[in-house]
Amino acid sequence: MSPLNLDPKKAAPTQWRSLDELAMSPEFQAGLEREFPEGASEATELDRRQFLQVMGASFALAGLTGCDVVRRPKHEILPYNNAPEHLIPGKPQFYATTVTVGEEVMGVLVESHQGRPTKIEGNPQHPSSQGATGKLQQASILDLYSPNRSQKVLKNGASSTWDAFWGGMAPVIDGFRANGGEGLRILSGYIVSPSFAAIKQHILREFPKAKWVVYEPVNRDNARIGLLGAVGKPVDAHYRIESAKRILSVDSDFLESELNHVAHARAFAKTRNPDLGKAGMSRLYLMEARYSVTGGVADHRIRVKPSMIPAALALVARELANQGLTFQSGETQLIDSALSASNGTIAEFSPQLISELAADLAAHRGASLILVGKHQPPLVHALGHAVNRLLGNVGTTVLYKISPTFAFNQDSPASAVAIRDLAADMEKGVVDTLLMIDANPVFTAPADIQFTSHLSKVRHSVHLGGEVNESAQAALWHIPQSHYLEHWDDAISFDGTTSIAQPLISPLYTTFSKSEVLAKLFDYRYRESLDIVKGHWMSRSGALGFEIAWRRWLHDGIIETGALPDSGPGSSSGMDAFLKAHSSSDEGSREGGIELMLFEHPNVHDGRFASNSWLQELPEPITKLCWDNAAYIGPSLAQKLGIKDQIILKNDKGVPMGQYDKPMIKVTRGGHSLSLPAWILPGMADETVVIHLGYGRKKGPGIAEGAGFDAYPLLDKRVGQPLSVQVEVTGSTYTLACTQDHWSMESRPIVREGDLELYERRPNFSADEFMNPHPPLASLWEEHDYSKGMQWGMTIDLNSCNGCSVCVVACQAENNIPVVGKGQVIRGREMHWIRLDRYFTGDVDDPGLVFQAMLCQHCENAPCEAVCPVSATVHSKEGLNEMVYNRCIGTRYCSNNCPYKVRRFNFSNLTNHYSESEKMQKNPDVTVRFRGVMEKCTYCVQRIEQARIGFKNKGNEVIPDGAIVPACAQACPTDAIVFGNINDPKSRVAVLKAHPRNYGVLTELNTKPRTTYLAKVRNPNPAILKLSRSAT
Amino acid sequence: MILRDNTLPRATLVESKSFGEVNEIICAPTNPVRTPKTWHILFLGSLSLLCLLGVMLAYLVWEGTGIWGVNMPVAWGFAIVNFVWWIGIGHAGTLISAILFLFRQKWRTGINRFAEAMTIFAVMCAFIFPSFHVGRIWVAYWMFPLPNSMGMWPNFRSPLLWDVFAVSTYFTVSLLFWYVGLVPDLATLRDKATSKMKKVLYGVFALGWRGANRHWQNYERTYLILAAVSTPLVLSVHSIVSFDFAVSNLPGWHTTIFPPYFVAGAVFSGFALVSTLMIIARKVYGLEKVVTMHHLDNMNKFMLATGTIVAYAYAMEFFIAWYSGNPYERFAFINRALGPYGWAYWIMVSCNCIVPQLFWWKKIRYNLLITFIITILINIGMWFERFVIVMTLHADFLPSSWGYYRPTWVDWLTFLGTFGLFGTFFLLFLRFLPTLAIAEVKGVMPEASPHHGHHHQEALTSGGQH
Amino acid sequence: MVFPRWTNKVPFWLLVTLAVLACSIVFIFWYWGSPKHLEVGYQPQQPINFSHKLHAGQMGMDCRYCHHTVDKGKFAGVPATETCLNCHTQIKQDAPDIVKLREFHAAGKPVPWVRIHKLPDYVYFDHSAHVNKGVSCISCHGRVDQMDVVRQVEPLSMAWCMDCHQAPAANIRDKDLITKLSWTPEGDALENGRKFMDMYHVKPRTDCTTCHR
Amino acid sequence: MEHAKPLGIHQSADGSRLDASDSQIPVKLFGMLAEFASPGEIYEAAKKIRDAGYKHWDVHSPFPIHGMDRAMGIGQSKVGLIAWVGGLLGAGGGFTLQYWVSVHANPFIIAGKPFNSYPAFVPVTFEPGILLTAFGAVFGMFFLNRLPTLYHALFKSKNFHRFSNDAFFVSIEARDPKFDLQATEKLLTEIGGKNIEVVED
Repeated sequence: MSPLNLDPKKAAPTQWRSLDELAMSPEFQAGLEREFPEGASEATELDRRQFLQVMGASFALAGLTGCDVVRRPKHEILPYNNAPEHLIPGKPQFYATTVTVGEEVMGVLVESHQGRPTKIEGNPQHPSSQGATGKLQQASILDLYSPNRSQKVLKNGASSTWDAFWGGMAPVIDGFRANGGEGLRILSGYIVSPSFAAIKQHILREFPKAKWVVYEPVNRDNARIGLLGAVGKPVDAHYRIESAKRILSVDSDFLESELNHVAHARAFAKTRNPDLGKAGMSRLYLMEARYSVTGGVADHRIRVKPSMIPAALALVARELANQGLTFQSGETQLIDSALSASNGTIAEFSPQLISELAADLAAHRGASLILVGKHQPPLVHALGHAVNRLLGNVGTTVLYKISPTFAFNQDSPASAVAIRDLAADMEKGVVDTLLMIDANPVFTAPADIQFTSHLSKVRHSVHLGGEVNESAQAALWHIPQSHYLEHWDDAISFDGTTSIAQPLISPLYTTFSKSEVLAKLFDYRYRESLDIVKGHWMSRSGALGFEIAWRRWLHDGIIETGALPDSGPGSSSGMDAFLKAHSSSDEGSREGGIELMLFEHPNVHDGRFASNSWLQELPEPITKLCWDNAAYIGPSLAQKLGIKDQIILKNDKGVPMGQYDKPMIKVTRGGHSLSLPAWILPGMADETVVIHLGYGRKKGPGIAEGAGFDAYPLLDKRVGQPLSVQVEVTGSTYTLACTQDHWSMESRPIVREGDLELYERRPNFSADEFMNPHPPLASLWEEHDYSKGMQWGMTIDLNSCNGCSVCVVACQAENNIPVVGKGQVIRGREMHWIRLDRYFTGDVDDPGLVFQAMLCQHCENAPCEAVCPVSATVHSKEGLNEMVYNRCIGTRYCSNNCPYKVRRFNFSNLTNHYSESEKMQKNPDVTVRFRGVMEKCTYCVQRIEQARIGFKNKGNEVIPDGAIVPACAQACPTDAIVFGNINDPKSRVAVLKAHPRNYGVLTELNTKPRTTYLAKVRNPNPAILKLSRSAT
Repeated sequence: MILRDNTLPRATLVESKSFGEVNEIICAPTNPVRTPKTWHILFLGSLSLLCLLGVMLAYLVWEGTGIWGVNMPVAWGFAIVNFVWWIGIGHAGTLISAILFLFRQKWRTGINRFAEAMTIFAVMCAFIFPSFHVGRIWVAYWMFPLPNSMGMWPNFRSPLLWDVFAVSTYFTVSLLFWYVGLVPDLATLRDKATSKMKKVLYGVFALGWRGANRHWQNYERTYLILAAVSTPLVLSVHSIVSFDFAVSNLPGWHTTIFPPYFVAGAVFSGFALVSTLMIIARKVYGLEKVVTMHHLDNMNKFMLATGTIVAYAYAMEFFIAWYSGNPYERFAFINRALGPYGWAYWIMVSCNCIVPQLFWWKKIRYNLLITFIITILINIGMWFERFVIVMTLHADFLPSSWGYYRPTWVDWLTFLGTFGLFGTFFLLFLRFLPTLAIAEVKGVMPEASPHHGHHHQEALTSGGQH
Repeated sequence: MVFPRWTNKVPFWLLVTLAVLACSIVFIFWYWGSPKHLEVGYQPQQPINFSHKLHAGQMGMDCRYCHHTVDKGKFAGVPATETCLNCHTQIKQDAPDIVKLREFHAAGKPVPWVRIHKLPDYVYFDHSAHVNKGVSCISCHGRVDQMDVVRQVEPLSMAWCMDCHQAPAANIRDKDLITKLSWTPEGDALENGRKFMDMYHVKPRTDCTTCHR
Repeated sequence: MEHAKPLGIHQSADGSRLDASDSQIPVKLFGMLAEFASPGEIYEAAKKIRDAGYKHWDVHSPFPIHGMDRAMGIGQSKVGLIAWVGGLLGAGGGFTLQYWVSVHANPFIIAGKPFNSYPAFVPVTFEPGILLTAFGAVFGMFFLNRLPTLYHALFKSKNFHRFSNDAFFVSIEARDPKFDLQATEKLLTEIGGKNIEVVED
């Protein structure tokens, strides 16, 4: 699909010639100037036709709005002047590029329609993607077109120009040439780009006295320090999850928020296939205080108070020692200090549990794995690696390889330290110039160092970023940064895979990449981002045959650099020094009382995605909250605080719903306090409060502003470190938007779950043990014959699905699904075609968690069809439940009659106020729905039809299995969603539908759904089950 | 028949003794001099409510259904509740004029005209909701089978489409029925009229009626046929309305008991409103002589009967839900009574099942004030019955999809507005048309029998001949 | 006496007038309201007087010389200005229209052709799917090779599309002849059509999602 | 006995026509109108007129009088027949439309049901049936009664308007072969008719 770009200099630009014209054309500029940050639910007027005329022929049919059959007024067709090569109007093209979020580097393919990038897909050749993506990568394309983007240079908040900026900075830089960079500070995120690192080297060489500060509020510094202590080399741990039979995760949310989580999720899912049997299927133990999605899939989830987590691991280690593992002296010290570091009594752990756990691990030497969460203190990491080594996992399930990006960042200490040093220098007034490169320290820096107030002491503060955020407003200069799809770049992923990031569109506004800005400021030998990247790699691989290599890199999206060498187990010789540095109590928290844990938000991360409306409206996986964050507390703490929330207390009786007004609580830490709504989350550790960071942007751009509550002021230590707080109920309430009110399955056979023992005893337990008793499903008439031709169907494996929600975002991007805003979500009008249902099972204090993607089931006897008075929803001969928007008159009867309630209605006009730029993201192959029509999952019928036409044009009438992949299946990291022709017995989907775990939801209604599910099978430790049974 | 008329105590049908007096009594309201103040006040009120309705509907068409409280899963809110409520009220008229006619219930003549008018205006109110609740009203005409350049036709399997046909047929036939009944009385007004204007207007609509017996013959046959077809029609309409729910597959909706139970409920609420209005009109216009306590007593007995049927239906629903052993059904009904909308359920039960039982006591049946209050309670209860049924949507099969419905101010004002529509038309009817069927009332007076005063033998024979 | 004798005639004549009125209204909608009338015959003035009759007809250029993506993609493709200049840098440089054309090209401005065949935005028509199954240009666009100024000759209404999707034989021909607008089958057209239908596996679909997505 | 009309009319031999030579303005008669006090009286009167062999005559009353049809000796009404035809057309048309649409015009697969899902077609067969029956009955009645007839000779009479209140009339038309000013007037007087008047056309 992705054509070779011959001359790279031309290749990229010519693709979007018409957009060059567009970007420069006055009316378009005007259109963009007009945009100002505002809520997703508000409207900005636009004139579609004018826009179309600017956009050219290809968009005229792009399906931007609803029906106008009558011809007048006249439409124009604007052809190219010089036609770009490879371009067939109406056929999307795919280009490989790279997305970088913090430390996470992911190779992706970007779908482009006549020069408009519209959708991000995973790059199958890139190890950290393998064809899938994370939700942040999926949603990142919206930032390109966001009306909240920063579009012009600001000086003291007033509109200014680039020339003014260059002119203003030139003397400053000259000054630094004189003093060797005295007082020059450059603050950036973690550096993964070799070419950018080269610029950094250049600057530090030219200005030896300058300092470079690497600051990531959410970082892996603890893991690095711990590894340095345990291994003695600057290595990264590479986990071979696919070959681990027993996994103990110590507060490690490795399926959602840890580095490389997409690849981990895929690998882990492979080990969860119950057909592997007792010997083959993995077992996951997890100790955590919060409730993470990884906790949801765990076989044994052990609730531990934050400050007790180190102790928990230490106890396991000690138990292992008792069972015959011999720790070295340093490591025993680790255990002791871990135990001492945690205040709580270790009595609250059941010793039998610990011993059974340890026994299970010990029984799987070389095939077990200890994972420690990035927020745990270094000594826990060190301990984790020690245990891994003793269990013989190093070399089998854990590999240590020298970190390829270590060199880029080594001259800056750990973020937490670095930012404090910087603040100190600023306070001393020794910082003359501070360049904040694509970072937002004013918002994310710990409150106690008063970064903002010190910033005023800096003479020249410059902020480079994609949006006018807190730092931009506090700085002297703000200069707009181009989106990663607008400039050339490169990145090296932690496993050494290096990839080129090529632009798909020339900058919509006059913006520059961070490389370009620094190159120009500090007079680097290249200026254009293309030259910077190309130049860097030419200097590496030499000019000989470079062009051919370069073209291949662009095509594949990766530069195959040989896999990093395994640096072996290393030695714990540095352990003593490490212990001195880190076992001291400042790391552990002897704080006790009610403990607060601050984490990055799974959707908006540390706040950098807060203005992305897709991610704002995407329900948080566990609580299903959107547009806000909240203080999560367990039921026990709620009762202690006297909070009566019927949702949880009356859970299984009655249906208390529509109660979105949540009680506010005041969380106080030292001088700072924060009032925010309390959300009762079953399964939280007792006496624990969890708050997600990244919300409550004060002067945040656009929709970010006013959404949620800013917890950074409470942060006076590392992110994720337990902080003791006082909590009181304020008495006032706050309205939260939640997309799933009800928590319990009401003991209905919806998500069907069993353990491995049951499965092996009765492979099709899901069908016979759960089905509601019902009379035989006889039909009154001769049923329609679906045995011929291609018949589409889907299976969703509940064992693989971990609820990460990337499918929801992918679907939104592919199908032009509008965002409705908080108010409408509260009214129950969210538009997501995929509702990722989340149910808690069992005891409210320590429940299990299951997810189920609920989307149109394409029932063969679809109840929705019979009741539509105008035949707007009917069945295709290939078994699709078709929804014809332009026939729909909006009686909403179909939704009433849908037992799965998967239909969505355009109650208001959600699509006629897109900004000019937002329209450019829309997929031209899918109608943008208008007010008053119903919509729902179509199995991505546009992809089916394109594939069909493609194959038929080539003369073959059958579409091979796997040629059609719906957006959700494509994005899914765990491959849980499989789509295909159920009439072809060899197709994957047909095989899965024949699988004993396969079952349909509500089949007793004789709806005959085409979407079916594979029952969930956990692999709990029988010994531990026995314990809990005897306990009760 | 005639025999029975003679034996019935006079007070039960018409207290007046002369045709002339009946004329006077019934035509009086159309005389401007006799129009009471209250009429003017009420009319002004209704008119302003009617304007309110117009504004609300305009706002709706402009902004979309988003201004209502409807959501997912409760995609039908007030609109359908009000629709079923109004259409239900509309059933009394036809029932009285058709079914009671077939059963030769002569007391119906005291109220049928009144009730028929009510039917027509109620159906008008009802019609507004299904037509305006759609998302794109400008293409709502796709529900009618019209040839078009898309080659698309409606889906005749959809209960909503059945509604379209049922309700429009019902409206048309009721209108004809009402008008045919009016023709002789319009002639009466024509001949009483003094002003040229009235002579012309009444004259035109009276079609030149001259009471000829050769006309009366066809006329009576027509009336009989209309009654004969309206009877199944009136039963079919609310059955079909109930299909909107019964034909679906939702717990609490998908029940075979709905058609009879909806019809009973419709008659129940219809009679209640007829009594409510009749009690007022009777007082204001002094119609006591033609609308006797006997009429009201009969109405109350009807309410008692239908109310008891409805109560039985509620009980039976619950029983079947339990008996079916279907967990979704069971939950749906327990949730109705104890769930978040339990309050509505209990209002419904107390108004529809408990209150009407008071009518077992003759004293209460004959007490105007209490009757008046009870009839109003019944209509509140019947509105809530529909509310409870529609709200069953809020929790069906998958708990993940459960939601909660809150009406918005627009919902409320639109509902209020329909009372304006009803009131305006109804007051105009009171003011300009004979509120009672003059000819029919005369026809059931003992004096109307050609054998009045003769001895029974001949009465019997001629009675038999008829 | 309120009503004179003649009033007895009124009802009859009223009835007659109403009947006539009703019929004429129906007819008005039926005829003037249909795409057959609204769409067919649309013939806007183009910015440059390009004559298909001259190029495609008399000079016999193949349609695909300019509309070169017709068998590859959704859109037939409006030729880039440079395509015209391939020849017109030699031929007729100084004809006023060519001068105009060069000006557009020099200014880097696209030629604002006026769209004639316009389907609603929610209809996804794919040229390649039809052309590759032997549906000729003529079936939808008529004898463009005889038009000086192109005009719409078919209603392009849904019913019209469905007619062909239900019975395509009449519009299927040898793939090599799809751009031969003057070609007419010798012998039975339907027979000929069926032959190629079998050859090309022409099974037109009538599911909604064939066109609406 | 007082007369509504000038004596001139009496001099003419045949009430229906006056020879052109006559100096008087030519007048055409509609017939004769007589009033009766009660349903009982007019019932008896009707029998007698029937027996006297009159064909073109009628009884006018504020409400239908039981047994009057028999008393007047008029046959069955034809309204029923027309209604019946209407009903058949309605129901037949309704079902045919649905069948044609669902099987031929739009053969869509809907909820897995057969194209001809006749159970679902019952309501829309029933309703048009009812509708056209009602139309047949009402408009058939209008047709049979020749309504609307806004102008009618009887409305010239100064008494007649009371038929819609409490008076009962018999009208005998001049076109009846047995009509004769004196004879008819005599008959009406005998059977107790009051305010007998001759009505011009």
